[in-house]
Amino acid sequence: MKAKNKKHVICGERCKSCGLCVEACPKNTLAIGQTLNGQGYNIVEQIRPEDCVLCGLCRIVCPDVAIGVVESD
Amino acid sequence: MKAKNKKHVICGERCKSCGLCVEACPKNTLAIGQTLNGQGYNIVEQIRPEDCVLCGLCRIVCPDVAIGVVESD
Amino acid sequence: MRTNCTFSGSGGQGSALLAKLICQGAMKQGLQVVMTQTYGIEQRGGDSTGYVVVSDSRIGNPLVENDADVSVALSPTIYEGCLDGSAVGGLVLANSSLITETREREGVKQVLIPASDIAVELGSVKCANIVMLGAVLEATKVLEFATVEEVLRDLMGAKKPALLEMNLKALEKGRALYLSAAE
Amino acid sequence: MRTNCTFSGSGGQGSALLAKLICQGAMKQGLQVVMTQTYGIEQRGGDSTGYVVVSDSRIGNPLVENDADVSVALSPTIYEGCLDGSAVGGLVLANSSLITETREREGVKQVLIPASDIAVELGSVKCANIVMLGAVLEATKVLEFATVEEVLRDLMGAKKPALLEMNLKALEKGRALYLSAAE
Amino acid sequence: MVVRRNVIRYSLAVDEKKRSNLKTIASESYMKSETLFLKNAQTFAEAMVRCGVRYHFAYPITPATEVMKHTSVILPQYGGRMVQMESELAVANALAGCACTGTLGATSTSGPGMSLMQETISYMAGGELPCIMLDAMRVGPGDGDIVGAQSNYFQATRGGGHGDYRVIVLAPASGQEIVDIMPEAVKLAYTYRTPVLFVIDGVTCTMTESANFPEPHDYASEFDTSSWAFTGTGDHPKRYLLTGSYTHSQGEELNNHLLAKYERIKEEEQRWEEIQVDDADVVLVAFGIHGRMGQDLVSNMRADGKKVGLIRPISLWPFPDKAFEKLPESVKSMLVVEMNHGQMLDDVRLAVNGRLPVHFLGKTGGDMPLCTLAEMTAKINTLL
Amino acid sequence: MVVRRNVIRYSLAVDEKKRSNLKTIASESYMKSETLFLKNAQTFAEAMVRCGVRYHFAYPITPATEVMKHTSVILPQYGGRMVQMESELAVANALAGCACTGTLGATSTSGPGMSLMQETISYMAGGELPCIMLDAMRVGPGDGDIVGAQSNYFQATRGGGHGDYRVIVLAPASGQEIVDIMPEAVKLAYTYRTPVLFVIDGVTCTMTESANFPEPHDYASEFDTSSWAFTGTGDHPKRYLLTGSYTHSQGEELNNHLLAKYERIKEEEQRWEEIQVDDADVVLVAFGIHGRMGQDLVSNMRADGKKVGLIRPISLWPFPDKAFEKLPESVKSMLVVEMNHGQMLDDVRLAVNGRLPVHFLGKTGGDMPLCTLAEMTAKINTLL
Amino acid sequence: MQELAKIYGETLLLDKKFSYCPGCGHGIVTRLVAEAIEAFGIRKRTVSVVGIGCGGFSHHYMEIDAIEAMHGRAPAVAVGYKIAKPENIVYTYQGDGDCSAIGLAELLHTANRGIPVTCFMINNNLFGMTGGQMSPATLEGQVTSTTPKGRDVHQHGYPLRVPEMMADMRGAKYVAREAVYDAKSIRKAASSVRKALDCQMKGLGFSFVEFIVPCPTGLRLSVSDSYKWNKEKMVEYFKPQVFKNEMEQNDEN
Amino acid sequence: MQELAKIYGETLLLDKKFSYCPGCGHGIVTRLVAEAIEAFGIRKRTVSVVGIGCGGFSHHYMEIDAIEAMHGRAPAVAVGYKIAKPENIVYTYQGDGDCSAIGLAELLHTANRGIPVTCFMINNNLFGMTGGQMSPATLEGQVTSTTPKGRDVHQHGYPLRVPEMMADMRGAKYVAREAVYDAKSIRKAASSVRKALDCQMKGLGFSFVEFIVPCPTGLRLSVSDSYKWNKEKMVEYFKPQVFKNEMEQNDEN
Ligand SMILES: Cc1ncc(C[n+]2csc(CCOP(=O)(O)OP(=O)(O)O)c2C)c(N)n1
Ligand SMILES: Cc1ncc(C[n+]2csc(CCOP(=O)(O)OP(=O)(O)O)c2C)c(N)n1
Ligand code: SF4
Ligand code: SF4
Ligand code: SF4
Ligand code: SF4
Ligand code: SF4
Ligand code: SF4
Ligand SMILES: [Mg+2]
Ligand SMILES: [Mg+2]
Repeated sequence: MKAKNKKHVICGERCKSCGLCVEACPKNTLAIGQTLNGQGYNIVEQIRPEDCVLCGLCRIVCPDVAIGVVESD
Repeated sequence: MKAKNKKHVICGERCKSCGLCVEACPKNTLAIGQTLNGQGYNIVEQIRPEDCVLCGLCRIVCPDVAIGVVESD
Repeated sequence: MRTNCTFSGSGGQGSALLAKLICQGAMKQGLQVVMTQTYGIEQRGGDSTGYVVVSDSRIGNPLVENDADVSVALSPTIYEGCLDGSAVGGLVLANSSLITETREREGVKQVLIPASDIAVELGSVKCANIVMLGAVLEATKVLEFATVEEVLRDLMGAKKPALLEMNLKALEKGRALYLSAAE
Repeated sequence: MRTNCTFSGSGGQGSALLAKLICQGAMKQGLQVVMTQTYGIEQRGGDSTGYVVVSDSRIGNPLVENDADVSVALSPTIYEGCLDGSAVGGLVLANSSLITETREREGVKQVLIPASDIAVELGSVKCANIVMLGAVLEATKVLEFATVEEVLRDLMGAKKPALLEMNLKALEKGRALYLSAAE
Repeated sequence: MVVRRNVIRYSLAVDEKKRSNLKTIASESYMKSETLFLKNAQTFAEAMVRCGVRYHFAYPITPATEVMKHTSVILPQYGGRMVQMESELAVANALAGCACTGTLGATSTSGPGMSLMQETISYMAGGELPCIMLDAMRVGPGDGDIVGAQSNYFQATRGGGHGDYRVIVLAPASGQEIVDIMPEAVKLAYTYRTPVLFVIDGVTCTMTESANFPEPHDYASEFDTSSWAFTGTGDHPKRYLLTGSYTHSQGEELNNHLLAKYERIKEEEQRWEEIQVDDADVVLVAFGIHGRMGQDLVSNMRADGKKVGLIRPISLWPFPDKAFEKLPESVKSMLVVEMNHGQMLDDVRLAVNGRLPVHFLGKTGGDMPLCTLAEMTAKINTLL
Repeated sequence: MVVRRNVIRYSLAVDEKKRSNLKTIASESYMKSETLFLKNAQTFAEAMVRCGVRYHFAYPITPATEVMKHTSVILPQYGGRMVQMESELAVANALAGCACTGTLGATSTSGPGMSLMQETISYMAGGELPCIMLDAMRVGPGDGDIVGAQSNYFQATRGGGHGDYRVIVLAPASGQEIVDIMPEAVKLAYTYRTPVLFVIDGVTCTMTESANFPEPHDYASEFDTSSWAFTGTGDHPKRYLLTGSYTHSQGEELNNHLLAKYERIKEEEQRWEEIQVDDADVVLVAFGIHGRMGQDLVSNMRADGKKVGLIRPISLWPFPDKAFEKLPESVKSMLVVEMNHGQMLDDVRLAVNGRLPVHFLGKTGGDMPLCTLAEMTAKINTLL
Repeated sequence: MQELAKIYGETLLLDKKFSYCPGCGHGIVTRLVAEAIEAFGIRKRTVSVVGIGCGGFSHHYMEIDAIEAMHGRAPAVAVGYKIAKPENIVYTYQGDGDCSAIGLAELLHTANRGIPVTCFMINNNLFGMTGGQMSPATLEGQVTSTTPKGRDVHQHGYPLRVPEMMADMRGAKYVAREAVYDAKSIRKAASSVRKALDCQMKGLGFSFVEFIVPCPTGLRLSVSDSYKWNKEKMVEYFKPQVFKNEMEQNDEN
Repeated sequence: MQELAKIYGETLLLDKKFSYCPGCGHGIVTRLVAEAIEAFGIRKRTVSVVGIGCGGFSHHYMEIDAIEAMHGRAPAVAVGYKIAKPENIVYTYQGDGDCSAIGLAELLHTANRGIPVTCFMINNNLFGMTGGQMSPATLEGQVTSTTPKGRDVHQHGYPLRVPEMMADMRGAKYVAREAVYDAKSIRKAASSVRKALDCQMKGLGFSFVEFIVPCPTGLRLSVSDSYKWNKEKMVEYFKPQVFKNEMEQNDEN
């Protein structure tokens, strides 16, 4: 059940592959992916976006302000 | 009632006239005298030596180690 | 005879180890050797370069000041620096698995070695640096192959025979690659 | 014209006040004046000396360096110092109430003033310094009497008329004593 | 003449109903230009406050304590404050914080305190933070003796802290000169964005003499600091005082920038007093109290027909090299006199660069911790 | 050759049954004279420990931290200890406390830490306390940049602290020289009862090279400190280290005593390396890494027929004035090269005293924080 | 990035990537501070005084003025700043080494002085920036690059608890210890950040928050393990709690 | 003098007069320390590390070796000394300014480190030697030469209580505050001096005693009034008490 006006975003450039969001996600929708960013880190990705409940826990635990739930416009 | 083998002594040279022993003496036997010592202070004296009970309180409060009760030999 | 070497890569590519292996080999052969490193403000990651001067006499100037006789470039980010830091007459060995765009510099010889690819083939991308080491030795003769093999044996022989095996192969492969590429 | 003065005594004798009164008088008369003081390691008591230089022109050297024109010795402990610190041709005014042993020094005039005794007579041993001040003024003419009287008046006039009275008497007495003693 | 005292109001921009730990009360009062008879340490305090310094950070130490005792009384009258900190380290860093707002603060200390401040002075020089400092010099090394000395000359002029930096060092020799030079000091601090350090020996500091104070004038607030002060991004884009997060090239740039500034100061800000050098046989070089005694020395010896001149450096850094550039032919030698074992001596020798012999007379500590006029005269007589 | 490692047992002379917070375990082990390939900061650590230093007080700071990392491993093997203190201030004072027992301690730090230690270094110089210090110089001012520099020359050689004092300053230019000079340093520290300060630029400190270590030898315990150490009145009448309770004359006496000692050191302890100065046209003067590069520079330029010589000061204080006393007629000028903006330059100019022009080339900070051989060569070519 | 910026507003500069290592706790605290500044709308009058350590970079990621203080001295700098410019909001951002080793005297005197400034101490229980040496907060037995055999409490003492020392100081009005090992603890930490700044904005007195965070690099642990270690070991000794919250006692003297 | 020497033995040098002002509390504490050293028979292996302040003279009156440390740093000197020579007994003798203003970090870190040294802090609540300036211990409203209108706690904070800050430190084994305003309090103080030294002699850990004493000169009070003021005002805020006495817990870690 997702809030209509919200969406999940990942800022790949900022991600450092630390995996904290992966651990924190209650729905196990996240995983470290294969794509490297400019800093040389594998970017986290939503492997099951449809399961994401937009709870925002990933945002809270991310030490690099690289992920979160925003208003969709 | 004095202990036989004890006596009260004042080291005039060390006294600085602070008066703390005078205030502390339970028998009011002490007073600041007229004699000046080499440091320019009026030396404390026993004005009623006979009343002294050799309790040693004067020694304890003296900040200049100038007074006390010692073994008499 | 003095040889100025530069080993560059980004974090985890083992350029510092490469430098250290050369140092240890040089010591085994009774040569003089000095290693310097660039360091940034941070403890963390980033590119790094190890400079090694090997000589048979006292090393006065311990620096490699844009006069490297041989430079190893493991990653694209430091490729330009390696090229600019080479002496005229020097040699740049570039890891062509990652460094895809190269340019010419007058008086500088460049040899492309697909080190990372070879390393993967050999079992781990981590031994790309050793592939490069083989090429360096073949190109410069700065040290005997036997010496470096001994150093590798000292380092991992007893505890990690499989690792040693892979690295010895990498070394040999690097030499062969240089020989064929440099033709 | 420059006059070098030294005022010495032990704690509580008011030698510093003496120095300050001279300074204030000098300022009133538009003269230049500098005061320096010796200070020990401790906050507490002990001898003290105030040095005052009075001059009608800019004071370069602010120090009295064993060249006092007039020295006041209030207590025995500093008497020797006063004598040694006097200029040849200088004057030492010694408080003979306390300084009982004196010695001669060639070229230095000494005048004995029983300042503490006179002060006690006048009402308080504390005004011994002012007795000395009277003598200094008479001996050196460094300042007008009227000026110093004014300074004293400024200092204690309004609040302590009795004190002022005593001090003015002490000043006058010092002057008279000097005149008779110096004959 | 009666003028209105410069009053700076000081208050907290917070909800007025809430209690504030910071509020100080600015009282209005009036004051005139006047002659005061004060200890020179007090004169220093008066002078800086009358030139617009409103925050004095300090920690007690003889013979500098007089300054803070004085400012603790007068600063509140000007709406300012004397802030006693827990140590000289804290003092220096609070002073830096004050400077970051674009506000000129001051401190006063002596040898051990100066040494404790070296790291932060290096920081303030690097961060280009203006401030006024006083080193009321006493005898070192170690805790030392509280009588006056001039043995912190090296520390003051060469940066006792780490790195290639300098601070402007001024050495007034009398109460009057302290008063006269203070507006200059404020100007130098702001113009070059640098600490300005007064070094005055303890004998001079504790000496009482009169000084004419002109009307108070808030020089400090005449300088526009809005181009650099770290006052919040309300009126400028983000700014920061860089020290720990350098890149290598920023470190190099900063050093080059400082070097250029120092060269400019060396060119433009040398200050000294010169007396009868023109035809002198011997020139005395001395700062502070010895320089002042030199004024008498020259007139006394000239009265005896002896051709003696005086160069009295007032700025110790930049050292007045220019005073030594065109010494007349007549000069046969120089004598440097200091209350130390030969520190300014190096600068004089560097300025003279071997052209003339440079002699030295010095002393540190003792009941008479300086060279007397007689000793100086005797020494010069051996050189004539 | 295998020799027994010097083991110093360390224990508390208290009731053995009680727990002790102080006990450290001395392990016995063996070691030989050997060649080690180490960062020079580690070489410094090894060298001092092998010469008998058993207590190393330190606080982390790049690029000096390597020293404490190394001693924290090796000192316990010698029965000693690396003591990490809460700050450089505490470090310096603990070092002083250690020295008071007659025991040689050491510390290692860099610019900001050095500045924080200035008060205590002044104190140790005044109190005549021996110790070994390392300033692994980085770029200042302020917190600065961690790349190497030589910009603490003034601070080191002129006493960044207050008062008329000096410390012996040594500037080895390679790992081997660190090893070779360490026994000397221990000897100097004890003989003159003074801090001995090594100044080594960060580039040299972080450089890895091999050094031959001779057999360990506890030089430190060869010196009899019983005539002065504050070890308790068991074997001597009351002694105290004077600093705060001076009389004026004691302050003067101490300063005169120090002055005499410093004159003796200046006379006897100048150290430098000199290469082909005899017939040189231009002499390069440089210490540390630039001095070492100068060795190559001379041979390269000589090979080109250019008459260049080198003076490499090894003791920075006392500065090797003697090296400049009898420069041959052939020398037309000198070039000073430093990783700063001209500090040793002053000493060279003072030594040369105007007899020759002294040129300068310097740099502080940057990705390559020093002058390259090419730059030095180019500059000398303009002087030939 | 632009999308995320919607949440964070103007304070956080999302185009500057954090220079911290992957998983570093500084990243979380830096964000919390920026969020609070944004929430209070005080960005334009807020100044960060950062200590020397990995957190010294924290200000680079915010559009606020900043002063990089010398190691340990940030609180003294903040005091001088606040006295000269009381209308601004000043906070220090210091590591445990900066704050509780070299800078202990300045911190405690600033706390005791009670003038309204805020100190944030980011306690990763070692010296991160210089390569993982022991700090006052290093746990008993913990191996660091200067305690190769682990912290020996008989030599180095027990880990130092800092806010506990402020208990008796009346000028300190808000004092707390927080952790960041999971979303819940982070939310609590966020609240303390806001309270500490609010305490200053109201001019009540000194405020202090300690954050227990992991330094995976210095600990030589994986990111995940370093957070586990925080949750299990660190907070056992350094118990998160609000030591003082005297924000309502305005009439109290 | 010779007669009094019988009581005091060899430690106290009675031929040297105390340089303290009349009535100064340092005189009492100096004597207590000398008595304890004499009583324990440790004179020959005891070293006094004195701070800068009036108490810096204390060692002149005892036949023991002494080190005059730089202002505030005595505890660090003591640590260095003790590490190099653990068989000796080392105590610091510091004023409140020395110990709790400039030297706070060294004191607290020494306490926390827990190695067996002893610190005595003689708290006369001002800077005596430099002429009576405010110290951290100056009471609210108290006039000193740097607080001409009295200590304003909103500017300077409340008086700092030091042993309270050691409560949480396990390395500190004996921590007490004593007073000397009458014979009874002096006797208690004497006992704390002995316990503190005993704690060190037994190698148990750090020990600390604060003494509340008057400085009649700095307070500008008569000797008698200064003692009264101590008894009435000072000990109300600085309550004498034994904060810690863990001298029997030898097996505790
Ligand atoms: C005076 C001084 N001493 C030492 C240093 C070196 N130094 C830089 S950061 C640091 C400690 C960092 O530890 P911490 O404060 O805990 O911050 P972290 O990096 O762990 O966040 C030290 C000792 C310095 N810059 N200045
Ligand atoms: C670094 C430094 N700063 C300041 C001083 C000046 N100073 C000497 S004693 C003292 C304070 C004395 O106060 P306290 O420690 O309370 O001792 P007391 O005299 O009151 O017994 C100060 C500030 C100094 N000697 N060194
Ligand atoms: S918003 Fe919640 S459910 Fe969605 S990815 Fe983040 S943590 Fe998982
Ligand atoms: S928590 Fe942030 S940095 Fe870490 S993996 Fe997730 S998005 Fe990337
Ligand atoms: S011994 Fe007791 S009774 Fe005798 S004088 Fe002393 S206090 Fe008084
Ligand atoms: S207490 Fe001591 S110093 Fe004071 S008056 Fe009595 S004997 Fe004299
Ligand atoms: S070293 Fe530690 S504290 Fe520093 S950025 Fe990396 S993880 Fe964070
Ligand atoms: S000034 Fe105070 S502390 Fe110092 S000796 Fe005098 S009374 Fe004692
Ligand atoms: Mg940390
Ligand atoms: Mg005190």
